[in-house]
Amino acid sequence: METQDASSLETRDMLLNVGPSHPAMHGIIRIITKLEGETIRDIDVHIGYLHRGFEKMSETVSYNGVIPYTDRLNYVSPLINNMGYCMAVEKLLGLTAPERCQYIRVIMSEISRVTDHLTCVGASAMELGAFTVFLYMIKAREYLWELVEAVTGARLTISYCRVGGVKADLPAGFEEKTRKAFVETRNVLKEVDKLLTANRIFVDRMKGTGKISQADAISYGITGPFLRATGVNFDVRKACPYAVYDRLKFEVPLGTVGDNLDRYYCRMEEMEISMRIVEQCLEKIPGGPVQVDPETGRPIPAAEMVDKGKMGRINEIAGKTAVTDPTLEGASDRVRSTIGVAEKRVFLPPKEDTYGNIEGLMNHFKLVMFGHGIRPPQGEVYQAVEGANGELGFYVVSDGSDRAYRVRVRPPCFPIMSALPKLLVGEMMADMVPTFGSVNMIGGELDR
Amino acid sequence: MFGTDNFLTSKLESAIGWARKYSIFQYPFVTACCGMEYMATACSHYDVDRFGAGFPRFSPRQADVLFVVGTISHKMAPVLKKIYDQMTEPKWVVAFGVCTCTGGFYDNYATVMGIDTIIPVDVYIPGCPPRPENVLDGLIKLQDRIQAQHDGKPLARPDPRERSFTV
Amino acid sequence: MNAPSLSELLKTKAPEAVLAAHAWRGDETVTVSPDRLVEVARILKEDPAFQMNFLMDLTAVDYLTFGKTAQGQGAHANTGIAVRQPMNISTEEPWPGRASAARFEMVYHFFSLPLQRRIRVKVPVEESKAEVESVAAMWATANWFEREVWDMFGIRFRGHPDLRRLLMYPEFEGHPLRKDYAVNKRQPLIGPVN
Amino acid sequence: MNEYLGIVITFLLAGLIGGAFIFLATVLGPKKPSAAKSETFECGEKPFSLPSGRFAVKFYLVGMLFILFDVELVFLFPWAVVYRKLGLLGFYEMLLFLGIVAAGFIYAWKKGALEWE
Repeated sequence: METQDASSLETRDMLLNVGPSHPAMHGIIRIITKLEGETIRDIDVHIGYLHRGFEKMSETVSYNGVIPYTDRLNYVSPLINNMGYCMAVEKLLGLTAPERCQYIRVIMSEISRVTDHLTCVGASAMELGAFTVFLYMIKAREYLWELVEAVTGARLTISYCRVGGVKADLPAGFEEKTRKAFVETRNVLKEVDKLLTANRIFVDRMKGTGKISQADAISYGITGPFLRATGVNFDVRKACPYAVYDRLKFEVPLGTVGDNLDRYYCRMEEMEISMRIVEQCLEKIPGGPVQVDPETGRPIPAAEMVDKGKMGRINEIAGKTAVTDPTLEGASDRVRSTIGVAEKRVFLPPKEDTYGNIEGLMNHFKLVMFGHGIRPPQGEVYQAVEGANGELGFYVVSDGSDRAYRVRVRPPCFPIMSALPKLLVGEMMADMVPTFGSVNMIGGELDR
Repeated sequence: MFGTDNFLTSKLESAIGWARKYSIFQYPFVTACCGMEYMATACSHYDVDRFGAGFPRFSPRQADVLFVVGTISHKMAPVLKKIYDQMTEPKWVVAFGVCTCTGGFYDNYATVMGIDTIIPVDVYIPGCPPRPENVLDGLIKLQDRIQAQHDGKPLARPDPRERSFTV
Repeated sequence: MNAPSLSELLKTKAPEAVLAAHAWRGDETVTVSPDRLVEVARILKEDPAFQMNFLMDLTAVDYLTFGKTAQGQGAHANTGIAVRQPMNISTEEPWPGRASAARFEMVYHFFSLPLQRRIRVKVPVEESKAEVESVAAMWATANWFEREVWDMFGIRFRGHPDLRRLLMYPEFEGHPLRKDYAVNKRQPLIGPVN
Repeated sequence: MNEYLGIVITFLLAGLIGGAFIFLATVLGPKKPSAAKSETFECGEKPFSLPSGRFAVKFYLVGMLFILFDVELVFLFPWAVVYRKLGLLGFYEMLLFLGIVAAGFIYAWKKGALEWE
C-alpha cells in the first residue's frame, strides 16, 4: 500500500514572528519565518532595533571623545574596539604607540576576547538548556572583569585607550592577579568542557546544524571564528599583524565542517590560546609587568588616612604626613613615556606637569578644551584588528579639523547576520536557536 | 477587596504586599550593553535570586516587573509599548541604565530620550551600565514601593516630566 | 614592500577607468569612474594578480562640508569666541587629496586572502544622479552593505535584489548620515517629539 | 475501607490547595482587561496570522506515539507497587506485556515514524 506523501496534503505555510523581544534573539533581531510544519522555508531578517547612530555621534565629538562610543560597539569585548579605533587614528597621525603600551593593549584585548567567548558559549549553551554552564561561564567572566576593573577602573565600558596610548599603567601586582584569574578560568573551562563536549544532547543539537561552506563564507565576507570553523585559515593577527602580534607565538584553531559544533570547538580553543598570549606578553613586556614602588615606608595616601580616622585608629595615623597623590595612579611622570606617545600635541602631559608648571597646564588645556584638541592632517585611513567575531575595521576620514569627519566601523558580525538565510533555510525551527547562539550577534556592533 | 480597610483587610493587604514583594517575576526586556551587567547581576556572583527576583519570565502574561535593560531606539519603542500594555496587572517598570532613564549620551535621531516618555516607570537605575550593587539597590527600592503600595500609602509614581529639548 | 603596488598594477590593467591612485599611509587607494566600477570589480575578483576574494567593507562618505566646517577655519569655543587653532600635525608627505569634486564617494575595501593584500576603491557619485551599479552579484556581503548605504545616504544601487531600508524603520524620511541631516532631528513612531 | 482513606485524603488535599490558588488569584488579582492586552503576544509585534489551516500530518503521528507509550507506562505503576506480592508469575506477565509494546515500538521505529523528515 503506497503511503500517501505527507507534503501532498494542502498545508498552508505559517508566518511566524521570532520577534525583537525574544530570549534567543538577544533582544533586538526580528526574524519573520515562513514555516511549513517544523521546517523553515524562508526567513526575512529585520535588524536596526539597536541603531543608536554611532557614526553620526562620532562626527559631533572630538577624537578622544569618540572612545566612550567605541566601548559600546561590541560591548562584550570593549577593549578591542578601543584599540582598533585608537590605532586607526594613530595611523592617521603617523604615530606608533610605545613598546610597552602595545603590549598592554594586546594583554587587555586578549582578556576581552576571553570574556567575549565566555559570554557567547555560555549564552548559547543556556539557550540549549545547559543553565549551569551559563552560571559557570559568568562566574569565570567575573574573575576576568575584576582584573579589567583593577586595570581600567570599570568592568564593561572601560574607555581605557587614548589616541596615542593608554590611560594609565598596569596596577601593582597585576601579574599575580592575572595568574590567579587564569587558574580559575581554566578550572571553569575544564568543567564546562567535561559538561558539554561529550554531552549527547548538546552535540546532537549542535552537530550538522547551521552549516556553511567555505565558498559561501568567503562570498559573504564572514571572518573570525565563524570562518575558521569552515577551515579557512584567516586571522587578522596572523594575516596583517599589528601591534606586537608578530612577536608572539600562537596558533589559530581551524574547524572542518563549519557547523555549530566546530564553532564551539574553535571558541573554546581560542580562549585557551588567548590566555597563553597574555602569559607570553607578561614575560616579554619591557620594564617588567609593573614597576612596583619599593614598599619602604611610603607616606600614607590621604584616602587611607581618612578611613583609619573614621575607624578611630588614631594611633596609626598620629604624627604621620598625609600625601595627596596628584598623579592619576599609574600615569605619573615616571611611566608616562612608556604608555603614551611622546607627541605633546596628541597625548596628555603627566599630572605633575599639569599641576606643577604652566607649560603642562597649557598643554593639558589645549588638548581637552572644546574647540581645541587633536588636529590630524587631512586624509583617510583603514585599520583592521581581529575582533572577537572577526575583522573589526575602522575607516577614519579627517578634514583637518579637531573632529573626525567620518568614522566608519566594519562590524564583524554584520556579514554573518546577512548570511542567516543561508544558514537557516531548510533546517528545523529548533535549530535556529543554536545557530543564532553561535553567530554571537552583538547588537551594538551590528546596528551601530 | 472586602470593603473598608478594617484590621483584617489591612493585615491581609500588607501580607499580599509582602508576598508580591518577595516573588518578583521579571520580564527582562534586554537590548544593549546593560544586558551584560544584567547577566552579572542575575548570575551567581551578585545573585538577584536572594531577593526573590531570580526567575525571568519571557512572556508578559506571567511577568510582574518589566526590566527595560539597554537603549530603546525609536524602532523599538512601539514594541516596548505593546509589551507593556500586554502585561497583566499588577505591573511595575524598572528603567535599567541611563539610556532608559534619559537616553544617555545617545542624544540623536535614533534614540528615545528616556522610556518614561512612552510608559510610566517606577524605579530609575542610573549608570552606564549600572554596577550590580546599584541594580540590587534599585530592586530593594522597588520592593519598598510594592510594600508601601499595599500598606495603604502608595508612593506617587513619577509621571513623565514634560521635557523640552533645545535643538 | 617591494611587491608591485596594486594601485599601479590596476592602472596598467584598466587605464581609462582609474582616475587617480595613491598609497597614503600604506593604504593602496584607487579612484574609479562610476560607469567602470563593475568592470574594475571583475578584474579585482578574477585577475590572478589581485584575487580579491573578500569584500571587507562597503560604505559611502558625504563630502558636502569637507574642510568647510567651523572647526576647519577658526575653532569656536562654545562661548562663540574665535579661538586660535591648535598646532596642526602636518606630516612630511601630505594626503594627495580627492580625485573628484562629487558630493558622495563610495568606498570599497577589498582583501585578498591568497596574497594577503588590501586595496581601497573609491567611486565618486554626483548628488543629482545618486546611483551606482550594485556588486551584490559578485560578493554576497554587498547585499546588506548596500542596503545600509541606501538607508543612511540615499544612494541607489542598480541591480540590487531588494533595496529596502536596513537600520531605520520604513516610516523614517530622509537619510540620517548625510551632513545636512541634523543630529537630533527626531521622527518618533510613538511618544512626544522631544 | 480504610486502606482507601489515604487516597481520599491526598485527592482532598490536592483539590483544596489547587482550588485555593485559583480562588486567591481570581479574588486578589486586579482585573483590568484592555484591547491591547487581549491581543496574542508575538514578541512585541502584530501577529501575522493565527495558526489556522491544516497542520502537517507529522504532528499527529508524534502525538499518537506519545499517547501510546505514555498509557503503557500508566500500567506499570500499580504493577510496581504490588510487585513483591505477585511473585514470578506477575513478573513474566509484565514482561510479556512489555514485549508486545516493544514490538509495536520497533515497528514504528523501522517504519521511520520517529524520523521527522
